[in-house]
Amino acid sequence: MSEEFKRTLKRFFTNPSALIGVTILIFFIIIAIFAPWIAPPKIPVNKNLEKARNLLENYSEENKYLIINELKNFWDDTYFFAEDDYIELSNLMETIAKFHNKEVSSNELKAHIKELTDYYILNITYYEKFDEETNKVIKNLKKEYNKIEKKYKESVISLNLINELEKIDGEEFVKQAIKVVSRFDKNFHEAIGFNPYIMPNVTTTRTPIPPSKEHPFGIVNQKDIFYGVIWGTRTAFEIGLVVVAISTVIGLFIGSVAAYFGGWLEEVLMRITDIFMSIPFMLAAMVLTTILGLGIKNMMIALIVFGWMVTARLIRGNILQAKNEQYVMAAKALGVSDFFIIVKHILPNTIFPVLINATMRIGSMVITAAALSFLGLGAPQGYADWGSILSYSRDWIIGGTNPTQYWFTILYPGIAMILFVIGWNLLGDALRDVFDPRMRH
Amino acid sequence: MTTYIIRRLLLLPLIILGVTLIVFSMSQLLGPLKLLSTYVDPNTYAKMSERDIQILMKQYGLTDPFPVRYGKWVKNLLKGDLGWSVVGKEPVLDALIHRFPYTIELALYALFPIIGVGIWLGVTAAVHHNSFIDQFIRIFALIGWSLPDFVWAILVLLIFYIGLGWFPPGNLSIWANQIVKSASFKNYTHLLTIDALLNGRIDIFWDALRHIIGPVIAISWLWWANLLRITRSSMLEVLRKDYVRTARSKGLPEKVVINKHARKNALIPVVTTAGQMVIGLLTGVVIVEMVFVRTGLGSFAATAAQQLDYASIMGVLLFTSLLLIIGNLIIDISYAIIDPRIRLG
Amino acid sequence: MKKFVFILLVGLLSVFAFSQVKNPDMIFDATLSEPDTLDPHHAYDTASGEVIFNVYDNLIAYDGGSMTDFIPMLSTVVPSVENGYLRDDGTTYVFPIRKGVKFHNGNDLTPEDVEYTFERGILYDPAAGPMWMLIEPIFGAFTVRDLVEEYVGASWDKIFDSKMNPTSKEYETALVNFYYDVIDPAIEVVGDEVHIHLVRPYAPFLNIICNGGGWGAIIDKEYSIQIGLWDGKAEGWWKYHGWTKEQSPLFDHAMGTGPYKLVEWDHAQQRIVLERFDGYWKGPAAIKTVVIQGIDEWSTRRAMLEKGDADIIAAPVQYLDVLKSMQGVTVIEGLPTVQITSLGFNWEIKPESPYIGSGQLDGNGIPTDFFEDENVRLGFAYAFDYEGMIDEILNGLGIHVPTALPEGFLGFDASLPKYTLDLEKAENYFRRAYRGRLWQQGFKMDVLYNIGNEERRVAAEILRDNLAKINPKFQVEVRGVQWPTYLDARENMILPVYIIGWLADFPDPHNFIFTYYHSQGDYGHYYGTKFVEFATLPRPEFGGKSLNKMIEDASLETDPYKREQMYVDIQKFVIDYALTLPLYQPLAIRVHRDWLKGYVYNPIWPGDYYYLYSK
Amino acid sequence: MMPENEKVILEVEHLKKYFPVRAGVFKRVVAQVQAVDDISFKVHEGETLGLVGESGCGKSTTGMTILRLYEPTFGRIILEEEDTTPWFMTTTEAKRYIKIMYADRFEKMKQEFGSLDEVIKNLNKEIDKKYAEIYFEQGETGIRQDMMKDLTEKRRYFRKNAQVIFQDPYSSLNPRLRIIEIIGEGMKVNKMGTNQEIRDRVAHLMEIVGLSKDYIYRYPHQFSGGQRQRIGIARALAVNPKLIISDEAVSALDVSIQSQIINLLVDLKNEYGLTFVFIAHDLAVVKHISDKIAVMYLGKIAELTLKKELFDNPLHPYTVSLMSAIPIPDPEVKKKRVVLEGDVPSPLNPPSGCRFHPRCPVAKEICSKEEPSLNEISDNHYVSCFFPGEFKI
Repeated sequence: MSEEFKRTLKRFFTNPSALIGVTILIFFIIIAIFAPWIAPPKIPVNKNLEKARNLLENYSEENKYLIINELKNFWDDTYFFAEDDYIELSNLMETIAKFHNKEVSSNELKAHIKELTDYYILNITYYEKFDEETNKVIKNLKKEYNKIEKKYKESVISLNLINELEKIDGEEFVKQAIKVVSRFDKNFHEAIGFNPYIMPNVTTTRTPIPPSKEHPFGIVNQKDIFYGVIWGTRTAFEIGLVVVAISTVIGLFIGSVAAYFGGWLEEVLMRITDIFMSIPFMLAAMVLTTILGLGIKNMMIALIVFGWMVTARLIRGNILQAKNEQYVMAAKALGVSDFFIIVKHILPNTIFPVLINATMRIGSMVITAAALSFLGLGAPQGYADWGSILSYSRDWIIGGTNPTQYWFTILYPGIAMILFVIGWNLLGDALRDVFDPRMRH
Repeated sequence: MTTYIIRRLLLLPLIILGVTLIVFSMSQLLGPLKLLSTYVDPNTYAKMSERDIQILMKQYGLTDPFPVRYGKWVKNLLKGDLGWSVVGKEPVLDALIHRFPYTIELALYALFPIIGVGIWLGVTAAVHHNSFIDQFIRIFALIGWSLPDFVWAILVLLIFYIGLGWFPPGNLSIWANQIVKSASFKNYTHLLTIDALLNGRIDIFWDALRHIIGPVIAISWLWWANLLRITRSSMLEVLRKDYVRTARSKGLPEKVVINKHARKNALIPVVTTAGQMVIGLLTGVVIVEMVFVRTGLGSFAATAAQQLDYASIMGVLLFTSLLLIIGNLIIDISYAIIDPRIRLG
Repeated sequence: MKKFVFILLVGLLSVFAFSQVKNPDMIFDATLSEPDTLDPHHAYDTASGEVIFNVYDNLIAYDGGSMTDFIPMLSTVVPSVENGYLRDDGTTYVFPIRKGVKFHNGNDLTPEDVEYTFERGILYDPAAGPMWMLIEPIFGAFTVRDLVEEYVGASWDKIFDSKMNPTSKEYETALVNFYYDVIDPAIEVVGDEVHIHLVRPYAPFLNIICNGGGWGAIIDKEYSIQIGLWDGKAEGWWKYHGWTKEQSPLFDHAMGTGPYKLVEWDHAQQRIVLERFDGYWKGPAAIKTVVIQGIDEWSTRRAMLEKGDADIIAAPVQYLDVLKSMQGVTVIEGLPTVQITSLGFNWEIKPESPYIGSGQLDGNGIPTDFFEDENVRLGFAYAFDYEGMIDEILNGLGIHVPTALPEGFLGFDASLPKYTLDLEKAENYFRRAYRGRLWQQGFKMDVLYNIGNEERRVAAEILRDNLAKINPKFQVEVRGVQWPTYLDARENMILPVYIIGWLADFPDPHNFIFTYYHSQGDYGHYYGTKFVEFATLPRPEFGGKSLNKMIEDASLETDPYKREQMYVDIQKFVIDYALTLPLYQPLAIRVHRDWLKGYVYNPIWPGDYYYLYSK
Repeated sequence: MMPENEKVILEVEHLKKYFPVRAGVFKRVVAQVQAVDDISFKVHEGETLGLVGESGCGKSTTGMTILRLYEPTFGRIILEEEDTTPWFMTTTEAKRYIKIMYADRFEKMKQEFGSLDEVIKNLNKEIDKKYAEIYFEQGETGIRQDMMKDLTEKRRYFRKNAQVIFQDPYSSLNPRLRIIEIIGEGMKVNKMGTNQEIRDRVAHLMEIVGLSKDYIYRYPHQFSGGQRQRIGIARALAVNPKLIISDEAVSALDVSIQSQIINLLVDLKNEYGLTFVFIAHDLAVVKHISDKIAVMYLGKIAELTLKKELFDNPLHPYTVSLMSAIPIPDPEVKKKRVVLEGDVPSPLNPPSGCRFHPRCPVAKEICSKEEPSLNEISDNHYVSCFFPGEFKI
């Protein structure tokens, strides 16, 4: 580690706003990382497996068959058709093979498919689209076969496991049964694909419910504010970091290409930048989100499309300055390629203002996204996102029977958001203080 | 300098063309049927036969290749035909013109307190660098900068309308509105306060003002934060300059040093920012207008977006972009006239 | 600087010390939305209806809050068999027109105005408008298009080119004759009377005529022709047909005989201003000015009520407690409505729908014909918590109904079986569906609601949570979209299920049963072509009649007892097959300032009748 | 003294570098700054050419143009018998260049001399002869093919063999790179060995330029100005170039360090037989290291000759005045200083005739009207003056 770097670090960490900013951000990072533990999502459980697990906890000999019964029920509910389907599809595969060898006519194959669709083994579209896209249908059928084969194999293994269990008793049984249950549990969860970002409804009452031990931040819109704030941290990082990172990279690319190559390319790129800058950011993001349709992803796209220009201008100005530095000339004289000159020599010396700017923008992006959510253009319903929770509280901010009755609906998500933005701004401020040469004396 | 101005003016059509191209390209993401709704009222074709819809699409050139479509669209634009606004229930252009004065009036009234207080805070912070006052103002700025505007706007409504009963939402009180809408009241500028004064109706003037102050407070904090940051850092820099030191060493009182020597020079970069702020205000009032039920461009855009009135939102976008372009042009040119160093830019 | 700020502040404060100017001569009604159009023959929403209701008069009206008793208005008599004004076995209605009634412009009301009004409305017959209600009883068809096509014997597209010009001379003559042969004889002026001839007796006709929502409103012929409405001639009537809302000059103009005249419609502020008509034939109203303004933000509406700036506000039920705690505010809860909120199934989802996942029965989506399976429908029916929804979400302001027929209507039978939350039953149905495969595979689909409609959102979430409880592999994502998107999606048949309300046009069971369960009904035709097959299939339950036929017959039955029985039979049938899930019949709440006097509630009215109010 | 028949490493012919001045609405070119206006010289292997002149006379531009950090406006730059001029041009530029520089010229000569052999005989440069033969056999395309093939190779060859030492020791080293990266970069780019080999060589070079090899992992800011200049020298040496252009390499340093660096350069030159173009604004600096000196004034060469000849017998008035500015470290010797009147005129609008005439103490009428050419007055002594030697101190 170089002296310069050490000195910079020292300057950075003796800067009070840097310290506060970094502390806040680390706090949020920890929350984001440990969200599943801080606010555990309610992952759905299978009733049979749940019962089996309960029985295992108070295990006694007579429970053994109850447990095995539950497991069998689970197996039935999951794999009842697996074998039949596998056989049927294997037959179909044979027919397809024959069809390829011209032993079977296309109509016969079609009839075979129809048979399977009647038993809901295959979707009707395979039959309907057969004539138009025969090859594609066959290709998809093979995929379908592979899927079912896999399922069938799993079903055989599962059944064996249950059968094995029947043969053992006592401690050993409990040990093995727990293993089997957790294996089934895993299969089950893979099958349902659970999204923890959707805040579950925890009540049916529509008025906000004040904080309690179970819901420490209270409830608004039937959603647990605590859960939303914790998981919303991840969303905030996602929106802020992804939008700023991508738009900064785009800006860097356009700005550095324009500055380094100059000429008409620069003229064109900078005019394009001008044009994008002539469109008001908030409105443009609003319009594009509206056109693309609601949702976090579309909102992020809109923010990126209209968020790269400042970086481009900044980096261009800096590069124009750096371009005439002698070390750049020297590198050119050594025959270093243009790309490496930009990446190795110019960018590292000009990127700091850009990074500072990017840091500051993270906060404002999160606010803009929240404003879009407030207008109903951002995050989807029930998505763990601070802006959404704040928009839930919009109708309660002015209070109920007294003006401060529903203080908690705005306080927690509001504080989370303000702190988050403040954190990034403090960090940006500090970085500027540390790296801005004018501030060094 | 003339060449600079001419160059800027010549670039203007190019920029405007570019903006229209971007807006148009965005609209093309909609797909033909939804696009049709930007030209005609969607109710028209809600129950139309497939054939009639096809005819309508052809009529509006939705089946043409991109450049032709764009050409037709621009031609319509030049004729002032921005399509039909479902939300406004009138042509988009009319809707924009009807709403524009409310926004501009709000922006104008917001400007003075924002600039005055913002600069005052910035200078105060810089003069008391690192003191308690400075830290306090910095925190004030930081919170203003980080506070989501929709939360703050509703809080302002809560405090100043429900709590104190001072600043009601809306454009005008009903009684005042009726007078304004009556034939005897002449609309010279369509800016309520100014028209009120011109008509000699001081009561309406106060009523209009009362309705403006709430939104102004709601927007101000963010811009204060913005402006005082720039002023502060610019002022700090100037205070370190040799001529200020010289002035000090001459034994001039601190007040004179700051007022005469430092502040003037520190405000040069602030002026540009202030110019951009006027434009920023025009487009940054979406949420405040929504909360305070002001019928300006911002609330129009928000409602249109919520009701998927594509023609209207694109109209607002084009309109405000145009404002932005012309505003920037005026700022740049006047700045070039004031400060010759800029001209090369 | 500081001094200046101080002076400014003092100046400002002194201004705001002004006390609020209260307006005893004005009513401010803060609503949710502004009218769609003020053309009485196009308006089909309550916001428009409310304005038209106060600006125009009908021939007859409901007597106060009653939905069955009529009082004469512009007609001096309410036609009935007893008084002899309902003739020809109930097919001719005779309306003697009141004398001395003036329009807002000073014109006298004449029987010709009435004739013109009905003919204009029928010939205009805009798409998605309300005129089918008059066309159906008078001509036995649903649209003028149908009538024309039948009369001319060619399809509409053949008769007219894209600019609405007849494609040939023969067609043109036929169209002119169409007016003379079909339209003109149906409504005729006889002396001071107007005679309306129906194609067959139709029980709810007076209900339709007397609705304040617009289609019964009487307009001024002279004024209308003057501003560009149909000129009253047979030649070229088609040029006035099917205009869009804004094409109609009556879109933002109004000229009625009602107690209030339209002063202004400010689109930007979503504001309607009405002013008392001093020449009203019943005598002028008490309140001089009425302002109806759409204010989207609840916080703002509430604040205005609290400050007394608004006299009446639209209030969602979740704020009931807040409203009840306010000073000087009257809250009436539990007002009956003639509405049903229901969940409809799409039997034939378009495969391109983005809301059905993979579109297959593979656990990642649903097949397009998912809801054709009655086990699935029944499974859904027992997976919704009807009581919970009403008790907790609606604050008790709802009625659990067996079918999409509101309480208080002919044929409503509280003893019919109702769906209830019964997860085991639901599980049984789901296990049966698709030969047991559905249970193994699970499904994934989206349920949409329009943003801002919290009841629909919560209903969807209740369904989602219960389905996941039955089987975690049943996965529903609740998605908010904007209202136009919602309507579009339904129109395009890409919604798997949709939650939607129906507000009665007239208080007759036909208006609900037909709408929901006939394959041509307003909602029935969204169930898809598979439902047409279903509804036209002869049924043993109906003695060999199809569902459609049964519904049509019930509307024509004149014996109230028999008619009621038929509706009960229909309802039993649709319950067994779970054609639609009636989630609840909402009960309304009403919020206004205490100082507003004279409030009368009639569920079938489109809104407030300000003529009755005083302050 | 090197004999004249030594191998020529660098030959510059009629080199011009104009910088366009853009103005107006469309940013049209309204004028040209004639920074370098038609200069020619040769540098032989192992020789050092000193390029001297006031600041702004175009000497640095000459250096940068030779290195192709600026594109020449006109002229030919020959490195080791190869015409390198078109190597860094775009295809269209190269086409134009070849047409003007070769095709047109040969065509004209063909008409003048008639036979092709005569033309070739009359050409006195090897390179011209070579291309003439190609031209008459294969036409213009032949030349083009010959010149433009393997461009990447050629560019790399050029970059490897022509190196530069910059003036400012502070801005010439990238502050974010370590010394090993700075010195080794050229080797890496030119693929001159494995990482290990490069490291060894960097260490070796550090010692050669008089720095400890332990420093190779340090950053530039940890060194003094003189040390940094040594690093700059090592960077140039690293790729084993044939030619090094030193652009005022010592002007930014303290006098004591200046001489250290110059001594180092002299040692290196002697040890490795390097060829230098040594640019300086001060005759005193050049005196020690150069074999040959060119004095530049306002984009043109005023006088060009061997060092000894120049100091013994300066012929151009400008050289004389420069010479008088050299301090002599002997207080006994009294020297008359010539102070030139007026400022250096703008290269944007150079004076008519002899560019020096407004400031020349011996200017006559003709000087303002005609432009003197660079004539060989005596053996290897070129002066561009109508009245050489007339001005003496």
